[in-house]
Amino acid sequence: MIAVLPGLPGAARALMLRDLRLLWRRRGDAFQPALFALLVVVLFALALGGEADTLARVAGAVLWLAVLLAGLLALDTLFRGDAEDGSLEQWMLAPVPLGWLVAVRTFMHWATTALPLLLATPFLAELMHLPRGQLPVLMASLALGTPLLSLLGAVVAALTVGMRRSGILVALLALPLYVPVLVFGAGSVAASAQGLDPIGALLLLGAGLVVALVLAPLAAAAAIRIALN
Amino acid sequence: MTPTDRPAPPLLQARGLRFARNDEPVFGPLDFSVDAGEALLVQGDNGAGKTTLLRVLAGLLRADAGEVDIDGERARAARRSRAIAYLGHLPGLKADLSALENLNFLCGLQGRRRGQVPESAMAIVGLAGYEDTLARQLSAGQKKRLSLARLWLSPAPLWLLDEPYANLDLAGIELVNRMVQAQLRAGGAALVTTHGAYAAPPVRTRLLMLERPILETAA
Amino acid sequence: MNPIVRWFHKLGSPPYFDRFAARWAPWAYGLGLLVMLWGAYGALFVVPADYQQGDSFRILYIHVPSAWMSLFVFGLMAFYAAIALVWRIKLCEILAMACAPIGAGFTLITLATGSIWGKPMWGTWWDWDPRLTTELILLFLYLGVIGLYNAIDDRRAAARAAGLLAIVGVVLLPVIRYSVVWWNSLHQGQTIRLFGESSMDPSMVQPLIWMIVGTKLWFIGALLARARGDNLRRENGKAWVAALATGKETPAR
Amino acid sequence: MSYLDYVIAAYAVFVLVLGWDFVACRLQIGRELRNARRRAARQASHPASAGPAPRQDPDTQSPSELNR
Repeated sequence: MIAVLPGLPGAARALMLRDLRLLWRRRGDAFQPALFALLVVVLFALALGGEADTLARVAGAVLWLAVLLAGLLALDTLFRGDAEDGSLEQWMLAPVPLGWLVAVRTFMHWATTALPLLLATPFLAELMHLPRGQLPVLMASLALGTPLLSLLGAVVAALTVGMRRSGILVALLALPLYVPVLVFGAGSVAASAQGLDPIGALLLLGAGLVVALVLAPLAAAAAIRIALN
Repeated sequence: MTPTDRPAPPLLQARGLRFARNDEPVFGPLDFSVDAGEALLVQGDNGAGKTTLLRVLAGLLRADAGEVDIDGERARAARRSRAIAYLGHLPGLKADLSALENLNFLCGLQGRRRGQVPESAMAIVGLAGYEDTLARQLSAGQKKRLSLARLWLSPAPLWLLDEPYANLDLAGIELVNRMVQAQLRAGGAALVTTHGAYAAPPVRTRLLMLERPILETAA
Repeated sequence: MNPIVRWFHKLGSPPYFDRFAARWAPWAYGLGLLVMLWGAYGALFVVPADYQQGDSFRILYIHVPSAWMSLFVFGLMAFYAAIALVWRIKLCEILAMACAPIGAGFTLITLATGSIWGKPMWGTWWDWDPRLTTELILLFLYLGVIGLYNAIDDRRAAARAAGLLAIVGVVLLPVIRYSVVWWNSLHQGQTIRLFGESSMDPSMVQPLIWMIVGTKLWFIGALLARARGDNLRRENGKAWVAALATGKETPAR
Repeated sequence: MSYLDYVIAAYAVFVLVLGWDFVACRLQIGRELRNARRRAARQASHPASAGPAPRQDPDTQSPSELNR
């Protein structure tokens, strides 16, 4: 029997095509994280009193938190659907490494949940009266930070994928791991607000992203193997 | 039987295969082999470990002891993924994709035989005309047939079929038997689990009876 | 076979480990208690009051060893977990998971005593000092490991998943620590040195060393006892546990 | 400067947490041994029921056993 086996790009293409199709079938869902972040921002504004000065001072931190929490809520959909219908088993049986498929899936999940959020950020920043000068730093920190959050979250989502309901446990596991990302992400905005150089924090985020790109898919793949035992 | 008796090594050979869950033995130690052109019928009661055995052979679970050889070589992950196609309880179909899209994705992920296309495989399993139907709208039997089409496209010589007859009508059972026959004629082999002998492919078969292991109990 | 390797393999057998733990845990507990009492006596009654901090610095004699233990236990947990993941040694799974509640306990002590020490020093129960903040996140990491271990039904899968989380945590812990220090410097906090700038008098160091040794010994006792409990839970239903429970002689293995 | 209350409170916390840890261990070991004793007694009273002893505590029963 002569086989046509997929290489790494072929399997990645198949998986990306599938995810894009699924997204298109449920295109309404793609806006939910952005909607959630909008709601968080609105609630913060209501709680803080809506004064432009007050809002501007905390805008960077609130926007980072809104994005982080929206990503946290979306985390459960990363592998759960594929675990429940048996797709993950087929991934494990495929002739490409599971870590590669996990990396591609995490990238697609980031592109479908965090990227719309990133595009909506200037709008949200306007709601929070973020000083214009801080917007580029905020966007850069989010662009580097949200993939990092997705990769760290992928490990946690993989660890909890075998449970029927993970609920609050995902938050308990993921949030402590998110601390450095939040600190450097929100910190870079705070630094630029104080007139300090934000580049250092951004570089650290970038370095973290490179390391996580290599290690997180491997850890998540190992976690999936454990969870589907 | 010494290895010199046969010219080619068996397609699949298990030696001293054992698996335990939470320290309770599920099966084993098992010794068996399957040659190319042969089917191995795995029978046993509920809980005898049939599904677990297939999952261990597929590499989804790790055996606690023992070895599995494929074509006379130790079965590593890369080797397994090329040699083994697994049909489990979960079909691995996305409900929001059409039948053909599902099949295309799984072929893209796992590879396919040269000369086979998803459309013809769908016709073979009797799903012609259902290409654009969403998987969520298929019946349980039709989903099973779609999984069989995936199996048919798979380039792997060794099929691990877990309860392939479940959810199928008489024509479907006949279809499974025909597919297994064709696979064996092409030099492949199949492991089939059933809990009764009511349906078995009319091919050269070996039988592996699994029994529920006696648990070690207090005094 | 090397006698050490052979002993380790023997220790991996659940009944043998049970006997080993039952035999040595009380010794470690007792010795740890004695050493800690001796150290506490020195810390409370022998060492003179600090000229800056007064008597409150006596709290540090339990705060510092607990903080050390909280980090040490996390590292040890990840170490056991790594062995368990690579070589699938069941005893290491049990030991790794036995580390978690004890480490969480020491982290809790560190946080509570740090806060109590901080009240007279800083005038507030909580300050976002980098050390305390790191300890707080460490506590969450411990709770995450414990929570994950208890949330998965299959004991072995649970131990392996929680162990993987512990390894991820130990990799991230230096990053977390560094990020918190950076954050603190960004927001103009200041760090108070625990002990005075001047080199400490040897008589002041001695009780600290005793406390550090004592907590380590106590930890060994706690680790053995916890691992024994988990071991018994997993083995419940086996003949040797029944023999042990009903007081009959355990069959020699 | 007398911070006696604070010092006492801190040492009390130390003793409480370590004491709790110690007691929790003892209780768990006692519970497991009691479980084992109960199980042995049950099996002694029903020697006829051969075969695998049903696991008593629900948390040791893995859900995957249901769909094996």
